[in-house]
Amino acid sequence: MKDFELIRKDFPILEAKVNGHHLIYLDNAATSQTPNCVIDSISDYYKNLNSNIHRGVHFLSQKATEKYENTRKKFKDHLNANSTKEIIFTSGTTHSINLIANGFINSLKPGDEIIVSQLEHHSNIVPWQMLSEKTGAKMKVIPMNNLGELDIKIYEKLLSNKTKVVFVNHVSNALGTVNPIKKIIEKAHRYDAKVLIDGAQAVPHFHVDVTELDVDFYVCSAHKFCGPTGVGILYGKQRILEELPPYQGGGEMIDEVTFEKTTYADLPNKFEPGTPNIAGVIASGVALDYINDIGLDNIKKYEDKLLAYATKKLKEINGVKIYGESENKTSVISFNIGDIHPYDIGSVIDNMGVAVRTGHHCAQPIMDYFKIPGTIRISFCFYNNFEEIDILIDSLKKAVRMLS
Amino acid sequence: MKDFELIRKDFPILEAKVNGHHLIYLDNAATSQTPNCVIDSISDYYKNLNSNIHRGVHFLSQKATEKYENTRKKFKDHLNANSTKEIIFTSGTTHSINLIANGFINSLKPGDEIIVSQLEHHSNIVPWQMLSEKTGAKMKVIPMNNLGELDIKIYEKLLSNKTKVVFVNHVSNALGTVNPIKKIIEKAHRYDAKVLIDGAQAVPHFHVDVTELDVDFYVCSAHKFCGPTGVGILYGKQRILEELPPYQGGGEMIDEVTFEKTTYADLPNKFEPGTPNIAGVIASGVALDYINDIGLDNIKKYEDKLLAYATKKLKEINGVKIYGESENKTSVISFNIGDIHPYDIGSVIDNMGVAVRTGHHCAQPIMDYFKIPGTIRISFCFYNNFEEIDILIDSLKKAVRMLS
Amino acid sequence: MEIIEIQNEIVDEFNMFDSWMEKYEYLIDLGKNIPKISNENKTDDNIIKGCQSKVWLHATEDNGKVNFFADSDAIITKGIISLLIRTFSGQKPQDIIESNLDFIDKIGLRQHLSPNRANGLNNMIKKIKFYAIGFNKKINE
Amino acid sequence: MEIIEIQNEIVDEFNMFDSWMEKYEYLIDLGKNIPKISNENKTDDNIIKGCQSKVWLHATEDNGKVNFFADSDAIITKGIISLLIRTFSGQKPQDIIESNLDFIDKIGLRQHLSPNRANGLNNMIKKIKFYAIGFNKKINE
Ligand SMILES: Cc1ncc(COP(=O)(O)O)c(C=O)c1O
Ligand SMILES: Cc1ncc(COP(=O)(O)O)c(C=O)c1O
Repeated sequence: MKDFELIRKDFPILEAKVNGHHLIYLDNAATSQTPNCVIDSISDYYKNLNSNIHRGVHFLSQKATEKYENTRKKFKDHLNANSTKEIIFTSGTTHSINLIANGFINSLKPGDEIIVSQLEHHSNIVPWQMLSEKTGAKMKVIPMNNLGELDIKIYEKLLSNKTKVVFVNHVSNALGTVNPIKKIIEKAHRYDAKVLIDGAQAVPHFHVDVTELDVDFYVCSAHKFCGPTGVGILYGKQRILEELPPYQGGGEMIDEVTFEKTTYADLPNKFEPGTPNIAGVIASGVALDYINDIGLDNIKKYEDKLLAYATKKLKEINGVKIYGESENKTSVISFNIGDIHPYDIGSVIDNMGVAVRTGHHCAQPIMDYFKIPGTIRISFCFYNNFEEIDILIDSLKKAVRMLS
Repeated sequence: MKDFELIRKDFPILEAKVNGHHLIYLDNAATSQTPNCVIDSISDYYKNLNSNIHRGVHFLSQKATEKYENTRKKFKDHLNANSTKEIIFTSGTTHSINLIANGFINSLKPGDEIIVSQLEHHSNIVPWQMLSEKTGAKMKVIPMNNLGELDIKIYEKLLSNKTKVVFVNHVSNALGTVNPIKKIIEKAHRYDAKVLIDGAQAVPHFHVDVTELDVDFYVCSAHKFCGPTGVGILYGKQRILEELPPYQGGGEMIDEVTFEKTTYADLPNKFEPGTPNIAGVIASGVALDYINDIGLDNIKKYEDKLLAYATKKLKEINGVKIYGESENKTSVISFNIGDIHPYDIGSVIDNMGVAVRTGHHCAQPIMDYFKIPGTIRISFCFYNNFEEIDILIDSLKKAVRMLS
Repeated sequence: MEIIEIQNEIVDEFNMFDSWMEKYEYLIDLGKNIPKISNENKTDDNIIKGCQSKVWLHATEDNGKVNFFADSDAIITKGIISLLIRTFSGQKPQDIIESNLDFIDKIGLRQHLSPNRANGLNNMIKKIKFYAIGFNKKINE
Repeated sequence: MEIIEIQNEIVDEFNMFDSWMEKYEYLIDLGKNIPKISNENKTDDNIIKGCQSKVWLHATEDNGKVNFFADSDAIITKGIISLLIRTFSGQKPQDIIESNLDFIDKIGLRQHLSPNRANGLNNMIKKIKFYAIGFNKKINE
């Protein structure tokens, strides 16, 4: 077992002071912090091998291309994909989802249906809404229950031969619910529907195996697993990606260009036009190595303990109501205290150095369900510790005293 | 006048060795190198303020948002836009062009025409080709002459009331030609056509004023002006951007989301869904400050001297044929030597530490015009010097000896 | 009192506090005593956008002077808008239009507001000036 | 000679050179003497993709052995493919299919090839094996 206290030293930002207090960073579901090795890999890239990739014949271009393509291999291995052709680098989860949604623009028609869950992040709602408007396909919603769990019975009823695509997140960013995606995928496949899983909140916390899941598309963002901003990873089954139309046009994604006709390049280049975020992609691979060195099993065990401890401590505060109480949860607690506006509490504890998120967490449909304007959300990473939770609880108590 | 030799010390990569030789980097049109201040700003971001922006109530989020938005202001000032609402951050020029091309998807119809130049980079051809296929609008091409200059007479004849969009690069990446865009814009506006200028190769080399140009859209990439990879800057007139449909759906670009209906946020957020490349955007602002500190006028003067010197020296080599001999050129020389394949020369001088680009430079239509498979392209940045050009010439001579 | 005097008064009051905590506590107190908007005026039209919390603002004109009423579901937001109301209620539209609002910075609040909230604050000020412009027109007709 | 022997011979030859420059010069020499593809076989079908330079490769079968012919517009590329032809021309399809190609690494060329060229090289080898598979089928029918 790793010593999680030692790990903290890898993250320089954890030394920051806010208003004279030590920073306590509990907003990891929004973005995680970055260890020195990842930061250094970015500097190292610009100091030693910065160059445009693929097209160059020179030394730097060769080195940069090698590192970039080697990173693709790392993600292929990590997600257990079949081929590096199945790994596309994008600028983030949002971009990845839009890329896939656009892929269905020619194949969907009025009468077809696409199924979304009530637990989704806006990034996994709006692109499909736009697609639905353009194609006339209808959107159906898998509802959730009071515990923040999807109702699989209703999901089964929504499925039919009309269903063409299902998109669900692996873990809800607003409530922390881990959805039974294996079951969801299996049932969709009975109707030949494709499934996209938004794994933005899953990949940082436990191991994901796309082959075992038999998922069609799986997406995540590097900045949520200790990587840099501006990098998304998109897995897609080769056979399906080959059939999808390209999303953006540009250099590198084409084979030949004349003004009459353009032929597209093979995977993965077909979906990576233009100069990618080369430094960022390479640094994402370093972040992946970093969490794999700690071990996702160790991470999961430790974060589960943090979650249990924080949940217990929170419940001891008078008037706390936790949203999302599934048995299957990771690293996120959404809550309110009495009638106090979450925004007020967030502002007060921020001045005490405790960084949490308040609001709708880009998941308004969940807020609508609970009829609340928003929640306070705390979310953990493996560098958080029990002492920080104690300080959080203390700050919350002070805030409640001030605000009531 | 700046001491351009001192400037070299700001770029750590210029110390690199290739095969025992000093690196001579002459592939700046593909990507420019990064000064220490830009590299440090990225480290600094991750060490001190990494946080998701806009939505947070906490200290880090506030600091990061401030820096991000302040960078928008820098670009607004630099390009002389009217408002920060007119500056959109994307992941690169290619992304920006696709965003705008998509914006016309509902307004173009069969019978409409879009005009492109023969000098374009694939990134400024393929997105419009895709749009043309989807909408039925026709593509017309402004041809070029032997010197690599656009034929404005023919352009005038191509223009008509059918013309809806014109897209031309400010500077050709393959030949270095500076196009007379002010004239091109003015003439297009007489027919109420919108104009997109691809400034990827212009912004690094001289000053651009979007208000004076009266251009509708202007795009560029940070990695071409000493900034990081993965950042594009898109200028658009506010009135026009407001009318364009959003491109990608996601968080932050929406105002309210229900499953029935989504309303979009104001500019610039409407076009920036999802977590942006925050560190990269901030570092791009640092790169902008850096080149402004040197002064674009100084840069232009110095680079013009490099260009003149290199052109003269190259012509002294037997059999050299330069492609692109307009009076109006910046920092790029494309050439071949005798019948020797450019790829052979590129490979040989690479082993001598001289990094150039060979091939079609993502501009096949230009190669088709000259009926050549490709060229050797050298391209300068202000950190290059005369000594490097001498070494280049020397290496070329050696290569020719080996290869003939 | 003139707008500038009220502002100076507020700055003096806040200067008495050493810590942000005392400032916040004072703000919360002020929030509790805000001139409440009546329920029928809590319409969508009167909502100010750009806050995580909802803010309603209504204004009436009486004898050439403007009176403001507001509410919010968040108490700190209420405190902030109550400062604005204290400054502007009972003033002439023209004076409101011409006023300067640097007191927000002077009381050292800005650095303790999130950008979100700062944005909301800017929108509140916009809405207040917007009301003033409307009444000014009416008066001058 | 068997494939493995030819490969060892090539490795030995290249080991005589100390510098990449000599290796390149040798490669260029080899390129000049490549068994040329006839013009009628320079079809689009015979072009190998993935190179900045064009490469044509054609093969014939004669008495259970395969013969290769090629050309390229770049001389270094010609040199590389001439090494492959030297190794595989006159071999049995089955032997070609089963052969291993690590000699490319052993002669220290890989590090002096761009990824683009390395990619092209991989495609050449694929095409060679592809021909061998085809002929093998034919022979075994
Ligand atoms: C003229 C021109 N347009 C567009 C591009 C594409 O830019 P990016 O690869 O940064 O998207 C380039 C760069 O290669 C270019 O030179
Ligand atoms: C579940 C989920 N999906 C999608 C996103 C969007 O990711 P990004 O902002 O990196 O595009 C997020 C992050 O906020 C998320 O939590």
